[in-house]
Amino acid sequence: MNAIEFLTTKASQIFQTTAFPSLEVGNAIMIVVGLIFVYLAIAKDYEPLLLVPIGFGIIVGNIPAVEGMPLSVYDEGSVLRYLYFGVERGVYPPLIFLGIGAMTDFSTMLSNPKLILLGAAAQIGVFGTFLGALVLGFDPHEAGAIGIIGGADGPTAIFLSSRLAPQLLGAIAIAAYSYMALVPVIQPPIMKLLTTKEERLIRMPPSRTVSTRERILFPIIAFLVCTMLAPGAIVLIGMLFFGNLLKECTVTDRLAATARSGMIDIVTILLGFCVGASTSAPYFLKQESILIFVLGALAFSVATASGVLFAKFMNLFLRTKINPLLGAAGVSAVPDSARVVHMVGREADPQNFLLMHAMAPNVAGVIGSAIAAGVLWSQLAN
Amino acid sequence: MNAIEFLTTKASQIFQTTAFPSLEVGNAIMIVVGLIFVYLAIAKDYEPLLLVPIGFGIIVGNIPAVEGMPLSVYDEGSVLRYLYFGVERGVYPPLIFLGIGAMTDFSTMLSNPKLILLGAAAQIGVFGTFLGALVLGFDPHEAGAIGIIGGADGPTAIFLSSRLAPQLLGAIAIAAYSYMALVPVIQPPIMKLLTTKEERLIRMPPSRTVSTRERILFPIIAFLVCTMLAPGAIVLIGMLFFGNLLKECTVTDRLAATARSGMIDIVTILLGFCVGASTSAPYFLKQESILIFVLGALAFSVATASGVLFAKFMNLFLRTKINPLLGAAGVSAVPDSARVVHMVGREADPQNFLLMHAMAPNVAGVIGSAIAAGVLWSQLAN
Amino acid sequence: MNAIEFLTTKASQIFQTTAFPSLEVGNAIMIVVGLIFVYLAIAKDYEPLLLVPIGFGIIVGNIPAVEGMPLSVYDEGSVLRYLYFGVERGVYPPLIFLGIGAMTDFSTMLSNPKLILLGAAAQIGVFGTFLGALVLGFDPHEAGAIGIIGGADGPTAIFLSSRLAPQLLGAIAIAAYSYMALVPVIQPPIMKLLTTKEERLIRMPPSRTVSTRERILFPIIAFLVCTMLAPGAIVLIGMLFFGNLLKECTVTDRLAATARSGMIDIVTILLGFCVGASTSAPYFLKQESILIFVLGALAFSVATASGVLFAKFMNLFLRTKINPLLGAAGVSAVPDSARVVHMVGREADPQNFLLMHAMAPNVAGVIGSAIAAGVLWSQLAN
Amino acid sequence: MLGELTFDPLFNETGIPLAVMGMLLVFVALSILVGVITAMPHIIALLEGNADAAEPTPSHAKSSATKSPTTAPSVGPNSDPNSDPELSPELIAVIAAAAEAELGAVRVVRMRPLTPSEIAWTLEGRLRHHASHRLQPRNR
Amino acid sequence: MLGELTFDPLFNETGIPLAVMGMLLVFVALSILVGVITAMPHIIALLEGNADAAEPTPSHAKSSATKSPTTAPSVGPNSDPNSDPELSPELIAVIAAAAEAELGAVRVVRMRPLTPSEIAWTLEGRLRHHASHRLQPRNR
Amino acid sequence: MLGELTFDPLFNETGIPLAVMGMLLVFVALSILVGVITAMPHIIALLEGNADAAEPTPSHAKSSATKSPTTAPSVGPNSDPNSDPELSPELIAVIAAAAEAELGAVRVVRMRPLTPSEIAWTLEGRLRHHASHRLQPRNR
Ligand code: NA
Ligand code: NA
Ligand code: NA
Repeated sequence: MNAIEFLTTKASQIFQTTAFPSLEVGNAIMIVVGLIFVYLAIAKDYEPLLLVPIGFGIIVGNIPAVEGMPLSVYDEGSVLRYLYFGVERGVYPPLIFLGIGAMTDFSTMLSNPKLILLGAAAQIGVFGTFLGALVLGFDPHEAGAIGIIGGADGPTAIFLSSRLAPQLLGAIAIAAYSYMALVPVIQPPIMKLLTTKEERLIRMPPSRTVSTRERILFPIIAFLVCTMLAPGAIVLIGMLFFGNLLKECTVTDRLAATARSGMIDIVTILLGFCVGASTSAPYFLKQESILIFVLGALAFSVATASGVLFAKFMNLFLRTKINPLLGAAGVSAVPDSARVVHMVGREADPQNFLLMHAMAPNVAGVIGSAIAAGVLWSQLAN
Repeated sequence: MNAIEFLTTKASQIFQTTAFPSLEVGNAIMIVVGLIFVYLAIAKDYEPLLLVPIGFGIIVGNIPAVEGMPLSVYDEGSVLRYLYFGVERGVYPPLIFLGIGAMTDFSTMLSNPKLILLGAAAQIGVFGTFLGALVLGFDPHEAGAIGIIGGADGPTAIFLSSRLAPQLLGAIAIAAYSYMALVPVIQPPIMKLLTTKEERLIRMPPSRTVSTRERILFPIIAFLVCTMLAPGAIVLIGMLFFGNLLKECTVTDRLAATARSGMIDIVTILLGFCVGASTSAPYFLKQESILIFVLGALAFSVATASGVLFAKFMNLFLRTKINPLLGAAGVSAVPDSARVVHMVGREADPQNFLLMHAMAPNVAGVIGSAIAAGVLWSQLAN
Repeated sequence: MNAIEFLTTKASQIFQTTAFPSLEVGNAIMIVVGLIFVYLAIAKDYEPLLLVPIGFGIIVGNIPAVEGMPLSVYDEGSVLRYLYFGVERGVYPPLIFLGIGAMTDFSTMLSNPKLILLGAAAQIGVFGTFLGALVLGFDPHEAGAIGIIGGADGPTAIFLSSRLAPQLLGAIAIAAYSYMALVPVIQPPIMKLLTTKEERLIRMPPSRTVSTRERILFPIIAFLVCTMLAPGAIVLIGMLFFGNLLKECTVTDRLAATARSGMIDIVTILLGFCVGASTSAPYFLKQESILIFVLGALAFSVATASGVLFAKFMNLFLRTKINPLLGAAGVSAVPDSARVVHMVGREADPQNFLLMHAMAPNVAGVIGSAIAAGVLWSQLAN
Repeated sequence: MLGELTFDPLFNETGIPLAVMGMLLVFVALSILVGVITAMPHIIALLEGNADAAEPTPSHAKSSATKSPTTAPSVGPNSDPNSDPELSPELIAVIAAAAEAELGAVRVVRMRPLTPSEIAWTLEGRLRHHASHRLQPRNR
Repeated sequence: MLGELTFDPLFNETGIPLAVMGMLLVFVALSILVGVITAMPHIIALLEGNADAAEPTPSHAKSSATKSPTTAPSVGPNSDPNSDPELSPELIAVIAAAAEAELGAVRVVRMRPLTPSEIAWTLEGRLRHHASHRLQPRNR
Repeated sequence: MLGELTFDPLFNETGIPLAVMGMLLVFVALSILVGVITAMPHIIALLEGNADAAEPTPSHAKSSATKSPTTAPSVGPNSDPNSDPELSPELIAVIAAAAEAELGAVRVVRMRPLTPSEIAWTLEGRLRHHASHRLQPRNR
């Protein structure tokens, strides 16, 4: 064996220890997808707090595995598996709901309660997609988990998937967050198509003042109402209103402050990163994923249309008309869809400030989706 | 089947999926209890950082279960079960002690060490209640766990219960926190009964200055003394003094700051909520719980009385008399009992500021209770 | 049985329940070691954020065990065991790397990339020590774990030990942190020995400005390069650059802020304390530990020398000479070794500010050590 | 199987009936909420009598700060530090402390406003949300 | 069984003997602490000699701030920001920075005092604790 | 066995060959990084053309603040609060708010500078790092 031969052998040996020999096309595609996520988050500012962790997680999860080393979220004993535990068992989503509760101001909703119904109407996106998934051949458990993409609520989607169809969790989570990030692209055309210029010009009356007492009582009462009717929603709804009570009750400010800063940040980092890392090509690049993305687009469109049309339907009975654009905010995607409503409203009339009013159906949509998830879970669990 | 019949059937079907059919009287009672906790916390400002989470947890834990869905802290695989793990295995209490250590200032105690003995005397409440529980027919393990209610220290009570009598954990924790919240109601009459007006007028000399060096050495020395004598207290005492060392040593301020803010807040939220959620009526509404509440009231009364009487006993030997009200602060319940002492003292003499002095027996009571817990555990573990 | 006999029996009984009867010399020695760690941290300011937790943990871990009570990190069911889980399974180190990434500024390195090679050269300390450990009779797994001490990076050392030689984890971690704390003592003589006065006087040109775009692209590209070549480093490197991306990408500031404050603080407290508590005398005071300490000193010396000598070697080819002192900063020990370089540089010329330049090989050394760990793990795992 | 259209599952219990029931429950639950919320101020007023008809000032102040978007534009972005959810009392306290200590003077040379996405998370519906440029992503 | 009085268990090993031993241990441990704490300043003084008889100023300042409740009432609630455990050095640093930057002036228009329960957690024994109204719960 | 010198294991696959391969991989990886980093500004410039040849101001400002150690000594330790990683925007916002509110004045009576080890964790390479007294440990 001469020197050149020796060096070639050595170089090839070293090459074998790298990740290149086991790199497959699928991995490369997914790494590019991850890069696109990170790019959209940074350059376009689309939901960066979620797309950056998810995008980087996708890149990490698609560096090819090395035999014999537990590295991925699917390998017993790997670090990522321990962190993924909170995704797989649905522990992270309720903690995120706790933080969201501690940062959500329900005042607008309390001052104009009829807008809540718009948040209910948008759940037609959930159940419509559920039926669509059934038609496409998914079994009912999977269809339920896919339908919840229409709820436009990442943690809810992850929670329900972990309960009903863990094998689809990655695809459902990625679809949900992708479309949530694309809300400013998806919603405006649908909203304009379904409303007339006059409707878009409707101004909303200023909201009334909400007392501290009301804001303290609301999370308790709302929790009881929602979970007595849909006990499957108890963990999500419970944490949401628990966080909100901590925020509003005036005597636990330090707990609310931590819940909406340090705690939710840590969970968001871990959740996003682990969801991303679970999209390893062999688990993710399948026909199901493509169908889930198709159904997800349908879900968001149906939800938006349902909200807008239901607002128009309500106007048939109301003396003070609702601006039907507000219906689009029933798709939770907090607060992006509320902002989209505001922007489309200002296109028609630059002096029309709809944002505050859009927050009402927006947060109602969160509650509605959690209830829908609870119903799906309790009906499909057995 | 006509239309009305069909609708009735449907309505009844939907009703079956709600929580109403399985709602029992016990659950309703407990939900009301939870509401009272939340009310007391918000309206009366009784230990709100604990009573709000516990109260809301009680409400959540008593929404009736749905068959086939893992929801409660007792259901394998439920989210609440994972969060409850830290209660059940005693992980949260030491972490809370770490945070308490990082916020406690032992200076007053260091400047007037003889007041520490008042914190020792109050532990008669622990061992007296232990004997009372034995008399009422609890087995020694249970009696030990119940006795520690007299320590007036929530995390210590939860920790010892998790070790000795997990089945009573909920009742013991709720009893401990309830009476801690009621300290301003329970203690004053006992204190006034056992002291004369003259005794209440005694003023304490101003404390001496404590050097940084003393404050750094104290947690280390105190840890060694306490755990060599009562090794069962190692986890609680160790974390308490570790936190205090982080606070006092001047070079780890950022760790101490996190321990006493973000870390303790997160653990407090989870601990309180999970303890509350563990009081599901079928587990909680039993004769044991009532007896535990009776014994708990006894424990707090005995502890208060012991502290006051021991202070009077010490005055027999001391040249500079102690204000015997300070003895009541030996019941840890930090810092409420110290405040009660201050208030009762000011009733007798508005110019008498006892608060700072009351902090000494108050924090000594925390140490004393942890030692008592350690002794009970090590003697009863085998 | 008279009164004295009775009291003696009682006193002896009580004595039996304390930790004194089971206190062994080894425990006492280790407690003293723990006290020395705490002293060095506080009085000498040597890595206090790690030495205080580790030192206090050593004291806690050497209070003798009581039979039948699960107390130590090695007892199934004890609280410390649950907290130690994150050490044992290597979960804490990547989380610390996440925080480190979120606080590290790679700008200097980006503005003067050739200094990165000094961080590569210092890894000779890792592989040299690995060979030394083999010669001393350690098996290859153990030798790999010991070698990584030369990386001068606590979390990396703990991570690799947990994978290759869990039984040596305590000794390796303590050795790594001890020598990291002693960097200001170990490095200067070696640096002065290997450089001439003229070399020490070399000034470095001011760094160029690095654009936001470069700082955003760097963590992504560096991650891909490093993990494609050494996939075993994926978790450490992945978290490091994930944290850095959160910091630099300008749209996830709140996540980066939490990662580098609350999150890393909590993990640091738990990691340090648990590593300390794992040094219970029977597990720690063995011949292996002594050999590991000897090898650790060797590792730091070799790493320092390699860095300095490689800088001199590079100067043979460079037009703009590098100050060879910078080579010593290739030993990661961030940021202590960079500070040592700065100090030794100023001894020769008080106007020579090397600190900023030393940060480049310093952070490169972190990356280099993680790669080295990845290689060792992947080659020795099978 | 997957991808081929099959309409049978729609007519099982877990098909259209479930979807209809789900929508019904969502509407029932949220309608009850609408009712409760509408009734709440009246019930509270009833329970209190006229004793404290006047709304407690603190909540008043806070609500008005977050409730009147049309007048808000004239207000500076940080003119009401108290309404900021991220501002801990300690923070406000320390500034008060500094103010009390008197003498000397403060000027902040530069400040970075919150990034849009950070603000988004507060869901506070403040005026800064209104700026439509948030929806015209920055190009970097 | 439960609820009926039984006095036998009191006389087992795990009855009165355990209770007595427990109290003893608590008293012994805390008495040793009393002794150690009493001796500590003297031992420290001995070890140091007169070399640094003068107490280091920072600790002096801090201790005095928390040790003299009788004089404290005259002081404003936040006059010593340094003694606040929640005030990070960064916080103080930034205010110093602002102060250094000179010119302009600050006034805090309104502040919310810490709620009693928040203060409670600091266990600092500051004067605000003294206000007995804490024990006359707010009625809302 | 342990402690006795044995040279055989050096010549196994997991001996010198592994060490050499490891060092090679470290050097290859970091050398590629050197290449990439060196090329990066040129590639970015190429891709952008001259369209935005001017560096965006914010990054410019930030970089210069952290990049010029030789001029920094004249600057006070906290003169640029914006560059401090621990200073949240909220913090800066509240001070701005206070400043806007006008009137009254602030003076910070005393402040504790960050301890060296706290600063160390930021790895920011600020000037305070330069002070060599960090290496002459305080004696307490
Ligand atoms: Na929704
Ligand atoms: Na106590
Ligand atoms: Na290194």
